[in-house]
Amino acid sequence: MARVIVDVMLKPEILDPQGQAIARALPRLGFSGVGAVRQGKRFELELEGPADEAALAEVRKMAETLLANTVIEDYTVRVTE
Amino acid sequence: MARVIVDVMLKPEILDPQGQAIARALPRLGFSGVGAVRQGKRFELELEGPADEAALAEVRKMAETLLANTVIEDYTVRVTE
Amino acid sequence: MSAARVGVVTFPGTLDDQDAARAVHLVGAQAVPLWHADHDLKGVDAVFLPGGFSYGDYLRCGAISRFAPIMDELIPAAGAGLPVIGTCNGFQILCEAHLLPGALTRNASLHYVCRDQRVRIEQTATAWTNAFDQGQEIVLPVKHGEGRYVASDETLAALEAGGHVVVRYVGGNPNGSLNGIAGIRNEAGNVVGLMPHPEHAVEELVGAPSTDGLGFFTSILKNLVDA
Amino acid sequence: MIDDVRRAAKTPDEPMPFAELGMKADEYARVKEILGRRPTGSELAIYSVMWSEHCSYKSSKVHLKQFATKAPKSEALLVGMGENAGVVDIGDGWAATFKIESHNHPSYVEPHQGAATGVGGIVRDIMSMGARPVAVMDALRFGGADAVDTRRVLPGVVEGISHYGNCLGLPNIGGEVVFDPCYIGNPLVNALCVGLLRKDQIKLATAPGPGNKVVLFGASTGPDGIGGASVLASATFEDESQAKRPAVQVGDPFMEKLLIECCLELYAADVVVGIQDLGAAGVSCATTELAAKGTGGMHVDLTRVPLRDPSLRPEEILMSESQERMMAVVEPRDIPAFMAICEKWDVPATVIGEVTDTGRLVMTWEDEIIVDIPPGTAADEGPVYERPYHEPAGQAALNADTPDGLARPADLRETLLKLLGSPNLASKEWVTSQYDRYVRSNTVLAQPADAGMLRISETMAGVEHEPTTRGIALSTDGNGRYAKLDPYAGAQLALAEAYRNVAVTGAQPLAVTNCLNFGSPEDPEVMWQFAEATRGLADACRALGVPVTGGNVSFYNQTGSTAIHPTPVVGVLGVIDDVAKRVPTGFTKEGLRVVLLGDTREEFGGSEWAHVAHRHLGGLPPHADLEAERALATVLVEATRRGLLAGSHDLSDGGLAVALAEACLARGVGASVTLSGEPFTDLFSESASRALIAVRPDAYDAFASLCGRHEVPCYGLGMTGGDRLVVEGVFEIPVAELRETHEAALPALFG
Ligand SMILES: Nc1ncnc2c1ncn2[C@@H]1O[C@H](COP(=O)(O)OP(=O)(O)O)[C@@H](O)[C@H]1O
Ligand SMILES: [Mg+2]
Repeated sequence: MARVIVDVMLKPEILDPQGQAIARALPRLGFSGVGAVRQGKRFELELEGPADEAALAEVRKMAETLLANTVIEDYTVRVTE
Repeated sequence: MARVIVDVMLKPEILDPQGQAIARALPRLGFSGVGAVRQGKRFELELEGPADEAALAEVRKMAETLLANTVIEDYTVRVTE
Repeated sequence: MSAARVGVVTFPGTLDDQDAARAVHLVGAQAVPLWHADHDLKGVDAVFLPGGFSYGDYLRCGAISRFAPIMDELIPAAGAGLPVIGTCNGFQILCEAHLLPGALTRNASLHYVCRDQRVRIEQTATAWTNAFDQGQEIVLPVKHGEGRYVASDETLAALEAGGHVVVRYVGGNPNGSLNGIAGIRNEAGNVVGLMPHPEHAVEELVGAPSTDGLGFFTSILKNLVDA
Repeated sequence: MIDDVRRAAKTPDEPMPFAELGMKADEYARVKEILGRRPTGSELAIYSVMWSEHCSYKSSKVHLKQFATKAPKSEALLVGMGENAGVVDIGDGWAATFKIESHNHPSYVEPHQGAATGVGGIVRDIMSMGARPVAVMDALRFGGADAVDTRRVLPGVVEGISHYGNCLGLPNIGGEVVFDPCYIGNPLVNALCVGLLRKDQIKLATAPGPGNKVVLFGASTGPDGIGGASVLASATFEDESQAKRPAVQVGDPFMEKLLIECCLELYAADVVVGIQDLGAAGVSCATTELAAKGTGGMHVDLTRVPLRDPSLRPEEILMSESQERMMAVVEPRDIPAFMAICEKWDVPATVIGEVTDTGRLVMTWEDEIIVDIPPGTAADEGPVYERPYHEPAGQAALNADTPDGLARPADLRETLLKLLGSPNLASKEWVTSQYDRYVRSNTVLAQPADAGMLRISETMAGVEHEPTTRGIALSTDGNGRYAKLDPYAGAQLALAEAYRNVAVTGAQPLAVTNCLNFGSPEDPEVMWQFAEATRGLADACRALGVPVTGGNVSFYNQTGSTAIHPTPVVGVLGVIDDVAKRVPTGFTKEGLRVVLLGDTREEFGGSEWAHVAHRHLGGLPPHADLEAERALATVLVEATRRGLLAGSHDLSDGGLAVALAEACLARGVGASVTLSGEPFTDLFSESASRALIAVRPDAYDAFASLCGRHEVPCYGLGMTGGDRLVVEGVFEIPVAELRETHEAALPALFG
């Protein structure tokens, strides 16, 4: 059983009000030294079989059509442990 | 300038309705082979200085107090490129 | 002549379907319930995709609904000219299904917002707004957490140049939408999506303090009779 | 190794962790006596949650009884206290069911999920009566508005209520937001739900008919809030180490929405014999209560319970508080139809047992018997305490410290603006704009109206019924400061205010629900507050002719030995014959006569002015004159029927001055009024039983004679019109300035 991670982030040109709100809050909470924050999503998929090329191709299709909205988001797929 | 990633996921014992809804939708969309899905958050922080131990300790504190709700979420911190 | 038949789609988690059906009745048309899991548009003359939290808005608003069996029928039908309107979650579904360009994202305020909103009808050349006057200002309720319209610069420029912006917020932008966009249409003008809720502004007694939403429903009647 | 019944009989001396589960030694001894042996772990789980304060009402029972024994005769009452929610007859074949419930402690631990699951829980109570839930309300109390922790708790709570309620498609039609330092560390989150049903379709929590199947449906069971029912609800946080903090329950409003539609379809298909929601104490509570109210026996195979976490032990399954679950009793021949409807709505459903005639609740786990108890002993025969109580040591001194000596303000204009911009009286738009008040298109009145109102004719699409013009109105109110000064009067004033808020919209108040938020019942001074408040509320319900139909008690709202102000929150439901005649809030147009109903005395004990201007709390609260309250409501309802009223607003916190300002703000219409008495008292006293009315000049005489007939004092104050609030000879304030002050306060605090 393999675990695949899909990270989905807003495209750089799309405004990210959640990230901005965090960046603005940090100094108020006494944290300095952070320039910018962006917030995205992280999906952990448990595959029933091994994370071979075929399985990964399938996950990429899932990411492309479902997990990310490619009009506004980019995604990356990677295998873990 | 360094980039630090904070991944925040619901603790394993906590219900993840989003992940469940996605997992249940996948077969209907023609995707098979995925046993479980969990959805979490991913934060990208641009540090103004280097990602040294002091900076990472600071990020861990941020994660603990702001980025994650430790009542229901776990987090991990890692440096990228 | 038999009454025009407007289909109202119910997905799991749809909330405003009864409201939409009632508004359809109020203007003298027949509301036909359509079920997400059916491959059947029941021969309706137009389709209303109502608001709500289909599939709990999990993943992204509208992302899972767009794959429902009914959408397999609706997408080609809309392409062939069937009048379709999506309000709120319906608008989000239309964008996810690529029947309309762009996307709806988290409100800039990061809060859900329910308020009576002044908007301007920017385009009457659509199946759903032809009963209004160009530039007419009306009040409709908005109620959503993810209604900030975004699109690439080119898409935005094309929408504006082509007159595809149908409704625009005036007197305050409730969600930070680019160019104050509240609603858009497709190239052909048969598909319209908007965040405000015309179906909650159709009766004196209940809902928003306006009946301005009726125009969307009388438009479709007019459209069907004229057609 | 499984701790089954045989093993328990063979190992009588095995120590059991009853104390850790919140059970007292004598309670544990009683369990052993009932069973004639030591309980198994699973039996202990059941008894410990069922006998917890939260589920058994062991400290409050003796006092709550008064709501029944003193109840006024009411033909409207169809189902009284003791069921999941009360049901009242609202005419034309319709019935309404409503209830308010607390989710205070969980909302402090995790504000968003705590508040969200509070809404989810009360909605399931309403569903279990056979009704369609049609609206929610939320009565909230937080620590000081500028306290750091309030900035964590309030936004989370509001977001939780907003997200869960909005997602269910239930309009939020009212509530309260109150700030007081006494709630820091103990916020109050009280959620109300109201449902409608046809009078002949009431469902009850009962499992009759041996051979009938027991079906668990909805979400699967996980380790949510395990120990929550007894630990979260029965012990103060302070004693709980961080590590022992039980897992938080997370809600899935989407599943709940599916459950609502699924249940309504099950009811329509008539395939449900009995039904119970799973709330605190989950499967334990549902099975024991269903069995106790039915034929008396039930057999459940716990291994059939669908699990989210396969490692759960039977004890944990029994105690799990996983949300969005229901249990139904179904005739065997109806099972296929039942399952088909669940499948249509994508709601998992599993037969986990069967009704029997053995009089025993028997549960098995991998074929071993792990529970074998008489269900009534867990559900109905829990311990009952006569807790000692006495008047608090400082009570007399508190009452003697009257506001008489407080410096009166020189500048009343300034005073009004200060009050209007104070967190308790400021606009709650920051909160209410996060709630959907329009969904389902039956909302006639919602914020900022005095009461929420719904039309009922169109609430059940697809159900055949004769047309009706009726509507229902609801309000919740409570004033912890008044109750602190005098819990007996404070509870009555809470009822009086909610009753008045319903009446000013033109609806006849009909029935009451209540949520009693108090400190520790083990503290005799808190127990005195509780005893006084329940006595006051029961007496007032009788005087006003409105029965209590249900409610909820929340104890242990305290930090260390410091309890919150006693805070009885009262919800009143009323009926209006013709919903189109409802009275809108405030000054609806120019040229109307402004009329004050009721007498004003110098009453500043516990007032908002004393609180804001002097941080003072002492003396006695306003006099609760229930006869006057009843007469006022009679006049308002009758005047509404006759179409005499153009607008209304009740007087409460902040007195006449604040009511005038709010009435102007409703539609931006100003007014000019003249006072007859001492201006400060006239403007800021909080005497009860008063309301502000706007009347068309041509209707004034008829209205005044109606007041005369019912001996309701009626004073013409002036006229509506212009763009300012003018109090002749005292001050003038532009409506725009009132608005700016009123609306800026909460955004300035919460962003
Ligand atoms: N937490 C809340 N949820 C929903 N509505 C609320 C809430 N708090 C206040 N409101 C609404 O805002 C309006 C003003 O509230 P409030 O000033 O407390 O009214 P009143 O003093 O008449 O009881 C009312 O319509 C009330 O129902
Ligand atoms: Mg009021």
